[in-house]
Amino acid sequence: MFAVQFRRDWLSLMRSRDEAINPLVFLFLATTLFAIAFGGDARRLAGLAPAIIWVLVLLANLLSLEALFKRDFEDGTLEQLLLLAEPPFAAVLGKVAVQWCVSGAAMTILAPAAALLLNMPIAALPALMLGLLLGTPALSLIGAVGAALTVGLRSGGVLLALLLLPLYLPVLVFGVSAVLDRMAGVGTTAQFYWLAAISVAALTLAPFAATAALRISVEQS
Amino acid sequence: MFAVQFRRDWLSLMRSRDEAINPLVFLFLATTLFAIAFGGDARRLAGLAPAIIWVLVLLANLLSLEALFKRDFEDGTLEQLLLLAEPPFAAVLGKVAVQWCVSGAAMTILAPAAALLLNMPIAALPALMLGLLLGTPALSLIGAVGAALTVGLRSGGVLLALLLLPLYLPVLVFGVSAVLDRMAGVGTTAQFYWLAAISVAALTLAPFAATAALRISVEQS
Amino acid sequence: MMFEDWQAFIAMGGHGLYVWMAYSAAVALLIANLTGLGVERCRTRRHLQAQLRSRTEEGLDASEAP
Amino acid sequence: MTFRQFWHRLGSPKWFYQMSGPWQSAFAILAVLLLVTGMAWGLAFAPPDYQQGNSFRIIYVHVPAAILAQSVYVALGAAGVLLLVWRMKMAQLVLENLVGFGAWMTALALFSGAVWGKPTWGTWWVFDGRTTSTLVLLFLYFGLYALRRAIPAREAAGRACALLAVVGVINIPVIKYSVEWWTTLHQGATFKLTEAPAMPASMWAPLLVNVVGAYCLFAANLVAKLRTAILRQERGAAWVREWAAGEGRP
Amino acid sequence: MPPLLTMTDLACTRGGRRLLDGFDLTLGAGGCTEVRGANGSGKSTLLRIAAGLFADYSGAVEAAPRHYLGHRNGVSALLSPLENLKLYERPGGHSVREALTRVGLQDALNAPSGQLSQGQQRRVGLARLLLGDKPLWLLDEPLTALDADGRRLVRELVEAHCHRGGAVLCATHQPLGCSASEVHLRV
Amino acid sequence: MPPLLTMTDLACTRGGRRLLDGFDLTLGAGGCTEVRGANGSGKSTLLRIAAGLFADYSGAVEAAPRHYLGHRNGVSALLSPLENLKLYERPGGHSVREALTRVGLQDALNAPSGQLSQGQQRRVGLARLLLGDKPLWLLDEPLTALDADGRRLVRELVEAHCHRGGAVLCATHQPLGCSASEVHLRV
Ligand code: HEM
Ligand SMILES: Nc1ncnc2c1ncn2[C@@H]1O[C@H](COP(=O)(O)OP(=O)(O)OP(=O)(O)O)[C@@H](O)[C@H]1O
Ligand SMILES: Nc1ncnc2c1ncn2[C@@H]1O[C@H](COP(=O)(O)OP(=O)(O)OP(=O)(O)O)[C@@H](O)[C@H]1O
Ligand SMILES: [Mg+2]
Ligand SMILES: [Mg+2]
Repeated sequence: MFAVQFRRDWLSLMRSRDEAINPLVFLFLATTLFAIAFGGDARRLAGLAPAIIWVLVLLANLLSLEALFKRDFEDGTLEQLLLLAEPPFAAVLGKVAVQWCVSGAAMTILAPAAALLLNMPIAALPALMLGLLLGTPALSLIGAVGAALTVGLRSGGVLLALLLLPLYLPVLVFGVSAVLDRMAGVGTTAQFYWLAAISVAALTLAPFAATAALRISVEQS
Repeated sequence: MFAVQFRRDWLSLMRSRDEAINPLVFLFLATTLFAIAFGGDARRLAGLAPAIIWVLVLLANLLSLEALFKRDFEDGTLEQLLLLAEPPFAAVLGKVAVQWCVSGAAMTILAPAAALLLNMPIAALPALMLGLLLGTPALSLIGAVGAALTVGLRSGGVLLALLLLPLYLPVLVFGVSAVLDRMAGVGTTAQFYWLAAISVAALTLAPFAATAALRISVEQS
Repeated sequence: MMFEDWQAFIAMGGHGLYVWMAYSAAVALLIANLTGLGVERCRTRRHLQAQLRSRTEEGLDASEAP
Repeated sequence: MTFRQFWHRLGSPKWFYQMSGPWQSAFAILAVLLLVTGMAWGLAFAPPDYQQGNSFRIIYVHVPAAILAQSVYVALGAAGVLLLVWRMKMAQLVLENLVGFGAWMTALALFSGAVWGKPTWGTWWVFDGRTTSTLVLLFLYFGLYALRRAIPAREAAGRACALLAVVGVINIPVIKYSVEWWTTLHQGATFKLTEAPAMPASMWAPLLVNVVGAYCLFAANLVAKLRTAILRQERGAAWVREWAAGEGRP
Repeated sequence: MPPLLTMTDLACTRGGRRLLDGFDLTLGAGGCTEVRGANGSGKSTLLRIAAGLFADYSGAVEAAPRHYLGHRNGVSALLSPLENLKLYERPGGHSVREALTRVGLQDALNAPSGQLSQGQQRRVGLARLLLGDKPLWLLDEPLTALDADGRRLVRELVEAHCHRGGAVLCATHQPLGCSASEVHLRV
Repeated sequence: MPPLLTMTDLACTRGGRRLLDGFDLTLGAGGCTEVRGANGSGKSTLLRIAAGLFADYSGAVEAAPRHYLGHRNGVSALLSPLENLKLYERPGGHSVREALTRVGLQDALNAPSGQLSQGQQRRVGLARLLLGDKPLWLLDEPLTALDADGRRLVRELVEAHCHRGGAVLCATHQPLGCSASEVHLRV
């Protein structure tokens, strides 16, 4: 079920390739905006770059999560999924996996380029990438719960942000501090362990929570 | 027609009050995230605060623009509007005005609070507010054209961003430099004239362009 | 009593502004909270009684009877 | 009465309503007595701190508020579990009615902390572990409130909030740990909260009184809000109509 | 009197299929034409062309001011039926309240339209036809989701409109039940 | 043999109106029941309750594994009919291609579903019923947007399903045309 759903969502993302690169475009546009808006201060940026990149990754993730279940909800596919998928949570996990591929994974690969725009030292890039690799699954998974809760609601977008940002905080903090520590030459293993632990915990719990949340959303409409 | 459409959109925003405060919530959440992520560096922020606030205002605007025509497009109200409103561009202007009230105007009033979170000096707040007041109408109006062009497209969100950010750039640059100049004690009148000029130009052209764009979008579906 | 006179009590050794701000917020919240509870209770009671009256006037609405 | 019966009854609004009448006033009176005593004691009779002087007295407001802020959220999480797993009707009422109280307490903790920060730290606000996690707690409350407001159907809103509350409770320790650890790593100990293990009894006794008082306030709120909510929810039931006709008459 | 709708030598290709080819249609005052045809034969496309909501065709179309009721009702879920139709009210014509009463929604004036049943939402769409007084009505399966009473209502509305000198072009799979000419589309 | 759908003492209030009250229904193998009633009388609500997609009711519902075809087709606009239904294919049952051929979509297997006409999209929804072999079918106005040929198709599908020992609960304003008992909802 996971694989079938994964293939399905992957296909429909590929049908509208623009949507697939949304989070990336957002990341780069916003980074560019910041670089332009900071103007001459660019040199002072280096120390702030990890924070900016991570916050933007969070926001990009949020934006792409909003669409995660929306279309399926609106055209009635979601109710069919809850009725017919065996088991539904595997299908939900499939959807989240696709979302992670185009947000988390893609941003992990391309964040270094954005970081360079903000003058981040090259030596710190591996820490940034590893942090993103370990942390973004948690973002997608926890985010899926929020997206599932808000999918039927008109106020979707920013209610989602309100719900999720507090939950994203630990990932943000560990992610940023890993990069900063690397820049300062301090050991960074602990942060990576934490990020991995959060992601694993999210992986075991979030699919069920998201499915339950989807059921709540569907039952209202 | 303007007034009727304004009242209508206003009502439907008030029905889902949460959506109305979306841009504000976004602004504050993102500001808080930045403040947290910068952590101890907060003191160094002051010089960067104008840029951060303006970039976030831009992004908040983008996000709320995406929804501007979407619902009406999907439930068929938009085609009725194009067929029956007399003249359609007045109705479109009504919609944009409501969007501006909850994004531009609201953020103008509350941006100072966000700025304080980032340690911006109080003396610079009037420049920030005046800049937002003069600049945000242009953002909403130009944005409406982009939103109208992309409303029927699946890739909506970030295609919109891609289209609009280059157009938003002058507003961003003048807005930020006005605040920075004020902080540096330099005169800032020129920037404000420019912002006002852009907004006035947008006001005279954008409603027609947006209506034409909507017609294109509707004729495709 | 740790203070010589009222003046000193109000001044709090120079920290009066902060101490009194914190305490007044706390007291205001306490009062607002407790009166809020009472008001809510009265309103509910009035509401229920109004409902009861309109019911007995119209005769019991069969569809809403438990 | 076996535990099973008790459990079952606790889930029954009617039983709770009929039992809880005396509890409500008891808790409210106790709360007022304790809090007034504790505050007066803290304000006027406790000794000033040898370092912070009289600004230290804010502790008697700040710590109880901060403790309640967290306790209420944990209670919401527990109610969430009860609602999701056992579909307990009362848990939904708890979820619906306690969010505001918790949010206000969090706000008070933030406010009193900020007010305390100005004389001690020299600034209203600084992003350190506890301040940040308290701020985030406030956001969690906002989230619960907004989610409930956004969902029109009451039953669904209850379950959605329950889910969110549970997820939030799981996250709170992680949030706390992450920020605490992060700022102590990067910010040094300049702004560490003063810890006074050797605090004399004359200092901590009023604090204890206030903390117990705060919990009484919590209980009074819980009971009172549940009672009105029960009346509203069960307004069609015979016993409520009897109540409105008899005892409830002014 | 000039016809209210003239379509001359219309041709249209969608998704690689030739839907219309040399299609001609004239609809004068008082005329009611039902467009019939199998699923996917191009009825909705024809109506959108007539409404001016679809541009990718060749040929000439001239249409009087018109109402279009498509597959979608054009009803905002958040607004009540009253608020929804306010925009289309014109001085001198029916009031929104009258129109909604006519379609049997007098008891659901103020609930958010999203909470109405499918048939009730369709009726809100129908009520719009009574506002603004357009001579040409373009109806795309107006009977969808309507009960027997609703179907009668549509027939009466259409008859009254034709009687007043209006014209109706209606795509439908079930006959409306009023005297109407038929056009068949074949792919 | 136990019934496929049992609803006991069902009651439901929506938007302040009592829709169902002490409603009972039993549907055994081979049974087909049409739910009739005016617009807004609660037919769709009843079907969603039976499907387990609406929770705010009191009473007991027991339902066998089921297919639900609602007002919305559950068809993703971007995916072709083939891709759309892949998720519901089960080993041993019909293949997606067979199902789509059965509903007359053999020529539109690979176009994005969003480019199909309303009736064609409805047929995609109908094709899903043939996959996964669920004994209970819950159909909410299955005839919507279907042409005469499509209506016949639905009748045949329903008859065949009942014949195989399945059961069908169908909300509709037009009779399906097969032998069915009727339940009337009144507000
Ligand atoms: C806005 C700023 C502040 C916030 C949000 C805040 C929040 C908190 C929290 C959440 C607790 C934990 C309560 C518990 O669970 O035991 C706490 C305890 C405490 N806070 Fe604050 N605080 C702030 C500012 C301050 C300041 C400025 C001081 C004094 C310099 C201070 C002194 C204390 C003390 C002494 C405790 C008790 C310590 C303990 O028992 O562990 N706080 N605060
Ligand atoms: N989301 C909702 N919120 C509140 N009330 C609703 C909602 N959906 C439907 N209702 C109400 O429930 C009643 C029954 O709706 P339902 O859709 O079940 O009717 P129906 O019998 O299917 O009607 P139709 O024949 O028009 O499809 C209607 O009066 C409607 O106002
Ligand atoms: N957006 C679109 N893009 C490409 N092709 C389309 C689009 N919409 C419809 N078509 C094609 O145009 C043809 C006619 O569609 P149309 O909706 O006009 O049919 P219809 O006669 O209204 O059918 P129905 O009775 O099912 O409503 C169909 O074959 C369909 O595949
Ligand atoms: Mg059609
Ligand atoms: Mg229905």
